[in-house]
Amino acid sequence: MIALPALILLPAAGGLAAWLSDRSRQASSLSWWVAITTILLQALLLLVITRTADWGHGPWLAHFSAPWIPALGIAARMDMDGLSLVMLWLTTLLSFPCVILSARDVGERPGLFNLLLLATIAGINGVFLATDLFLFFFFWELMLVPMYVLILQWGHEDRRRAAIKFFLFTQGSGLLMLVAILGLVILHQHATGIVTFDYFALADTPLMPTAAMVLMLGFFIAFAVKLPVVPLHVWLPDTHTQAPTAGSVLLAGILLKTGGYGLIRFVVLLFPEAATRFAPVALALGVAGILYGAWLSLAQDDMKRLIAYSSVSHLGFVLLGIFSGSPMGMRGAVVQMVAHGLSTGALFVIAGSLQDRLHTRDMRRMGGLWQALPHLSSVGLFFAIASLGLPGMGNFVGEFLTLLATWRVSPPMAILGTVGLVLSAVYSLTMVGRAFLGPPHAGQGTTHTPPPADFGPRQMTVLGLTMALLLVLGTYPQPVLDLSLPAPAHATPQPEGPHP
Amino acid sequence: MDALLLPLIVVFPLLAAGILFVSAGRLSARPSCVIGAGSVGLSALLAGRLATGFLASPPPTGALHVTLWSWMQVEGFSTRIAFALDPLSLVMMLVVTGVGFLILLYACGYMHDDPDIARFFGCMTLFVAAMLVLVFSSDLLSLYIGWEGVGICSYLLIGFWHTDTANVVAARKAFIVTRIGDAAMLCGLLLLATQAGTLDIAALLHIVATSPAQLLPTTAAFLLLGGALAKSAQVPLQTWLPDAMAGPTPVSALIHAATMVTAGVYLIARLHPLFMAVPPAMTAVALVGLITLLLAAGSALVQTDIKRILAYSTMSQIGYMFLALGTGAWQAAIFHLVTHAFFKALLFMAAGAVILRVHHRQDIYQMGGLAPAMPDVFVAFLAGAAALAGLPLLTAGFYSKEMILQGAWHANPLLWAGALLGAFATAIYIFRCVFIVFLGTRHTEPTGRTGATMAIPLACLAILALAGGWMEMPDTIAPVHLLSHLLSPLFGTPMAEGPSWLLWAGSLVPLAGVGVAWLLWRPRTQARRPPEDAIARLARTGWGFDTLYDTLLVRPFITLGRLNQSDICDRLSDATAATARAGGRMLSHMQSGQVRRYAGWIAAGTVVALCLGIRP
Amino acid sequence: MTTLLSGLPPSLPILGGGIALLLLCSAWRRSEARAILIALATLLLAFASLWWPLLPWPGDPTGMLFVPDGWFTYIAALILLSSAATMIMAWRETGTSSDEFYLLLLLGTLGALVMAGSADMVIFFLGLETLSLSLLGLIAWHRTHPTADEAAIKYLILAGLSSATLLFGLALSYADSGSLHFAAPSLEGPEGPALPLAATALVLTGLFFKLSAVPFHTWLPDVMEGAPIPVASFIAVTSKIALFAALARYFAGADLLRPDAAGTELAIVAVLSMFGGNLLALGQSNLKRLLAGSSIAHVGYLLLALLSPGPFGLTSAAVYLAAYAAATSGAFAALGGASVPADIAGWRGMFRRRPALALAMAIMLISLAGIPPAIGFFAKTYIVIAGVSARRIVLLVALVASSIIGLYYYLNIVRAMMEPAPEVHRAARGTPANAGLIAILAIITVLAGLFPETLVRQTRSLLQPAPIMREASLRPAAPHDILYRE
Amino acid sequence: MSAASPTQALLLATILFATGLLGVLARRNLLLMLMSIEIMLNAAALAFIAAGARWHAAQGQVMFLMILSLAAAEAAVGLAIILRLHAAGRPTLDADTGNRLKG
Repeated sequence: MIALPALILLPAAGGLAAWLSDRSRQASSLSWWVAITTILLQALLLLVITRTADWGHGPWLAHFSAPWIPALGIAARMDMDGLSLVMLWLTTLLSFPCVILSARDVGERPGLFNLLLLATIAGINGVFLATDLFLFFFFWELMLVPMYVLILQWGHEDRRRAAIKFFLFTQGSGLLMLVAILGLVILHQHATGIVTFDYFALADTPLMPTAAMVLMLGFFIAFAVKLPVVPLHVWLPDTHTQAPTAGSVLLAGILLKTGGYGLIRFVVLLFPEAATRFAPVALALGVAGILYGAWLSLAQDDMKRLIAYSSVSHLGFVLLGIFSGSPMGMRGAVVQMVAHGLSTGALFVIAGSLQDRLHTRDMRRMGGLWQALPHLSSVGLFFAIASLGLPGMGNFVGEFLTLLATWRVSPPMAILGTVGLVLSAVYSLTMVGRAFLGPPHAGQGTTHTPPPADFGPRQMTVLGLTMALLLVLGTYPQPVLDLSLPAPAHATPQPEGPHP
Repeated sequence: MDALLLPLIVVFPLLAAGILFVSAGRLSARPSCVIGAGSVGLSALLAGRLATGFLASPPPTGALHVTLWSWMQVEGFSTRIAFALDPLSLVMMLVVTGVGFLILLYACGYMHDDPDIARFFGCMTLFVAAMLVLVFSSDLLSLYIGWEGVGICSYLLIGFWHTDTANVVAARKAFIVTRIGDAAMLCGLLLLATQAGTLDIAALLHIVATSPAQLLPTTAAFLLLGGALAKSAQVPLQTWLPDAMAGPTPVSALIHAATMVTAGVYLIARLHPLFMAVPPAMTAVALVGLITLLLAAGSALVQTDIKRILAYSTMSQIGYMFLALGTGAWQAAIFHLVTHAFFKALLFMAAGAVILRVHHRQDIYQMGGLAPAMPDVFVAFLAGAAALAGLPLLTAGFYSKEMILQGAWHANPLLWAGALLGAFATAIYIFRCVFIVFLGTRHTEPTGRTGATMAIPLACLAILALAGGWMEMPDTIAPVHLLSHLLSPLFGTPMAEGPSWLLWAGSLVPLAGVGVAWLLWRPRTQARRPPEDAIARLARTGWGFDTLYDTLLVRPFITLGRLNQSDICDRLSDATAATARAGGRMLSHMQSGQVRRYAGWIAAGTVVALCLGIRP
Repeated sequence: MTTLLSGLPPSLPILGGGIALLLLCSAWRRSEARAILIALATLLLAFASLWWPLLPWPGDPTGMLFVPDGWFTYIAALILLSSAATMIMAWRETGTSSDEFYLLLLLGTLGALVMAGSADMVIFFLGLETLSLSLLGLIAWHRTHPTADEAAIKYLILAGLSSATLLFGLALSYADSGSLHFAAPSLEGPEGPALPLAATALVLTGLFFKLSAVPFHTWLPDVMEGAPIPVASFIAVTSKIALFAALARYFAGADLLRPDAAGTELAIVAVLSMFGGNLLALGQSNLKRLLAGSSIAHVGYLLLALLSPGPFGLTSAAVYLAAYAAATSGAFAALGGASVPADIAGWRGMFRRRPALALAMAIMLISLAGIPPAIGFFAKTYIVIAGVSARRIVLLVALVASSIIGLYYYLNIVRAMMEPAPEVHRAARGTPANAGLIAILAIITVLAGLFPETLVRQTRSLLQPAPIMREASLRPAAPHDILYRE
Repeated sequence: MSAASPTQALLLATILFATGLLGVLARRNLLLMLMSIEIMLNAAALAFIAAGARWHAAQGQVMFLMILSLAAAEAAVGLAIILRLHAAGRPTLDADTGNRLKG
């Protein structure tokens, strides 16, 4: 299906167009409109793909393949299954808040901003589609570069350190994954004499247990950095804190999910036995993440740091679900990723808006914002409540299913996980209490002579839709649940042929 | 038809909440009231219609089932959003919608001048919807939606006046403490779901009946009990309730007296076969109930804040319900739940009316002598106090408490004695309140008047608090067993009554309590100050639970978190970076610029290479 | 004589002719334009001649002076192209009456070619010294620069030292085997392993010095800083390619997977170079010194490829050399074209001041750092394939760890370029030729990174029949066969 | 006195080489350093002669000639550069002072 590469090329081309349209300097918002159009087109394209997908012929829904570097058995191969589709939809949906809410308000050089934003999205789309390991790694690395520039150019006061930290951690762990990929390729070559990077071929590689474990760890570390898993999370708070709003949303909403996606697709499915043996450690790491993230989240004064640590906590559930070894956990993990993307993405929008208005992220200098910014505060309250896992919101479905799957494997782990739920209530409500409720902070009103503007219809519409999505996900998650089970690596998709 | 009505009862308040939230403050007081109270009134009407239909022709299976949609369906587990109406939920539904409507009506008057009234009614209606979901759900997981939903509404409403930090802190405390229980309950759900593959209550109870061991019932029962304890403010998770009085008074009446706090009772009653299969759990429930009712009554004796008196009284009364549950007197527990909803809502609302007229003062020692100024409120409060104290024959509280005492006697006379002691204390503290607030010298001049929207609910509830108990009477007085009869398909026939002197004891003890209260706090020229000795102070602060938790849990947790604010893992990565930088400096140092030094490096490298050859 | 000349690649006489012509022309009338034209034409002609072997070649390298095999052809192509790039960089940058500059460059190129194609110690030595001496002149080119002389004298002394060591090693090797064939001596001689081991160690010192591998690297940053930019590029690219080619040829017959002294030394030096180069660059603010550190690190990566014989070893090295040559030449060209002091502070705000140049520089740096979509990414991947295939675990770990350090300083430059400019001063722009060169190199770097197939195919077809390659035949995977088998 | 065996000659060459190396490392005068390098080169040349003698081949002597020419060329260029250094104002020939390229 030619539409799959189009999903990558479209945002890239749209980004270029947005960049070029900024050159003219005639209308400053032109590039923004181009970006919006691109995202709308992407949504349409994805809709078309969803409609015309190959439902009912096995788990793989669409396929594309073209030779790329045949000399090394590398092909531009993409396949889409339900998991990819869910992640692609998440990406597309979260692109809207990114572009509509933050790209609009970016100060200088909006064209470049849009270009980088859309290029990151293109890379992420590629990651979710590629089934050639080289191509996957190519996109994996590719999506980092524009993100790095975004943070560097539009980030906050300590952006240099944050950007380089982000880059070094993800890229460094990526190199480990590269070695693991190539190790797998070479082992496959030793076994069959064929050099190929094809996911399906490599999945059949006969592996010694030790080799499988080592290779699996290579993949795991890369994805664990991205997800992130304690103690590899240290890049995340800095990066999230310093990134511009759109960057934070992209990072928290989607970029982290590539880690979860990778864990499912390339750790659990490529190395099932090794993953099973590794599962106890992974579960422990997941629980450690849940508790440690929540604990540190509570200790933060910086609002964005708080949200960032809460991400660490929430994504611990994803790790739990993935390594619980059951389809239920896997589905729960996917729902958790989607819900976390929506809720935390929105929270970052709110924290970013607050920073734009108050010029601080320090909650010690906030307080009582509800009076000045009732809309913003109530939206913030909603997403804080969503993020503490209130039943009826998407987060609860994800957390419940992952915990249920974990309970089957190890009740103590699940119990510790539920402790994380209590802590999530603590930090979420503390954040709400410190920022929005209480008496107004003394510094406000005097230093900012014009009162900060509340959310307008544009913001409220976008965030309202996000709320609606979270509620729908929480009360009727079945479509996502149905889609979210990854297709097994051995179910080779049909080649393109009679049925388009 | 009925299958449609059932969800509609939930939908109306939900819709109202949606409208009120979306309108986001653009609505003025009147439409907000109309939407808020009207939607719940509509629900109450529907509930009445449904109840009459149900009573007239009970469904053949004993319950009306409505499956709305499948919520989650995955390998090895499935759950649905499903409602069921059986006698227990019927009773609860009537209480929630009926009392709820009255309280909302009252709130129209009480909150009339608040600029945020739309938000208030939004939260209130959302609460009613969540409570109804809790009550109707036939699946434990969808019950959990309502369970947590009422919790969050409670949070929102306690902190309704959010400019005061104390309110915000109280709200957060309430939510977090209940969340601890909720987490335990979630663990219980996880356990049940793992063992049974479903959380459908009927299916679970079926398994309990056939092969209880499959469910690990002991663990499950204790975990669920944890949730119930926190929600119903029982020892040791009771500390949130007194602070929760920071919310507006209608909130206290609706959430922290009539409905939400009784959710724990409802949960245990709903799952009573599971608890019956685990005798230790039953004992635990009874003991918790007894301890709570005594401790809370003791605290209530020395409080000075009128709402805190009522809050401790609520804890104490729910302790009675737990005692009843623990002794297997299910009908008694539900009966007391209903009557308590009536008289405690009445007490809160009457107290609210008082507070409103004495300029939001809540200290009883600053009131005094209010009876002549507001006779209607005094009467209402008196009716509620009488019912709470369980003054014999006339009041609803008498009958329900009597039934509990009977059950306790059957289980263990010691329990009965404790409960009787509690009843004595109850009478003392509530009439202490009555005497200090309404009689004696006046310390604050009341202003304004209590409007019709507030007076009508007071009147209705006063009648209910007195007459509501007549649906269930001991055989000694009159063989009326309406409620027991209604609930008997679920709980079986209630146990036989004990000896008649029990009834006498239960009747006389409250009267004695009133007498003691009169002796101590009867109107005098000099109003008695509250006692200031150590025990009194301990009792006033809730027996030190707060301090204990604060030093043992909260402070260490926060302090350690603060210490690690900058994340020890981060320091590790910084150290790595510093090492690399030091290495760079070292190598720069190697570039000294001296050509002889460079030659030395080359020579050294060569020598080492030569040595490498020698090694083997 | 026929045996002597039978392997002579036509490119060498062509270069020689070019040099003579250039000498004649300068003697007649000095003109930079004419000099560069002649030099470029010579290079072009030599490049074209790589594909027409005038003399038949028997295919057996024993007893021959030159081995014009595929490896030579490939390396020669790289050398010729990179020295052409150097010339374009030098155009109008090296002061007036600079036709000797091109003469010396041509001479150096000739030396490099000879070195890459030599099969004999004498020839190798000739090539090495031709390159070395012409470099000396080039380093000291800027008469007015006080540091130029310092760089030259350092280079002179250290190069002399290393040449002597190398020669002594060659002499020992000759004493051991009685053959002047340029290859690592066999350890199974009748005299025992001591002499060949010592010989190899000494030869390696000489080669590593020229390659500037740690700990023989100390001269490189100083010389690079003191030399003109085109010369620095010539040292970092052309000279290193030739040296690496010679090193590969030296070990062509040896089994590097065996844990003997030479293999151990190579591995140790590789690890040291990766870390040393990257750490050295980490502390630098002068971009020329920084690129020197970077080039030291890249030698380490290349050694990993060399140490991983097998189906991917040399092919990956070849691809990596190409990627390295393009990116490093490009970086130096950009450095020259910027006309600002070559330190990070001077490059601050370059994206605002000269976006195109900054973009090109960023592409080069990204390629050097091994980030897609530049060719450096693919090349590094290829080398890692080779390493994994040969199970060089320690070296791979070193590569990963040191690459992370590398990322930091490459990106640090990119970051500096993106920062707001301190003040906008209109600096002189580079020549259009240089701008064109930068553009071409940038485009090549990106396009080759996106579509490396051609490069891989080319290197493989060149290296496949060569005796230097001891590869198992590599069956390329036909995706459509294996993907859809049931 | 018998003719020196190739092994002895090699030994002598090694000693010469070491002497030259020591000279480079120890002397601070640039001229003397250059001379030490010449010694090293000549040691290599001697080693070639010895090796040629061992194998009774002329190749060693060819190499000797080559090295000789190289030594000459290097000396020439080296002296030229030293002259220029002097002209540029470097006061001494001390290799350890006046270094600007470092770090």
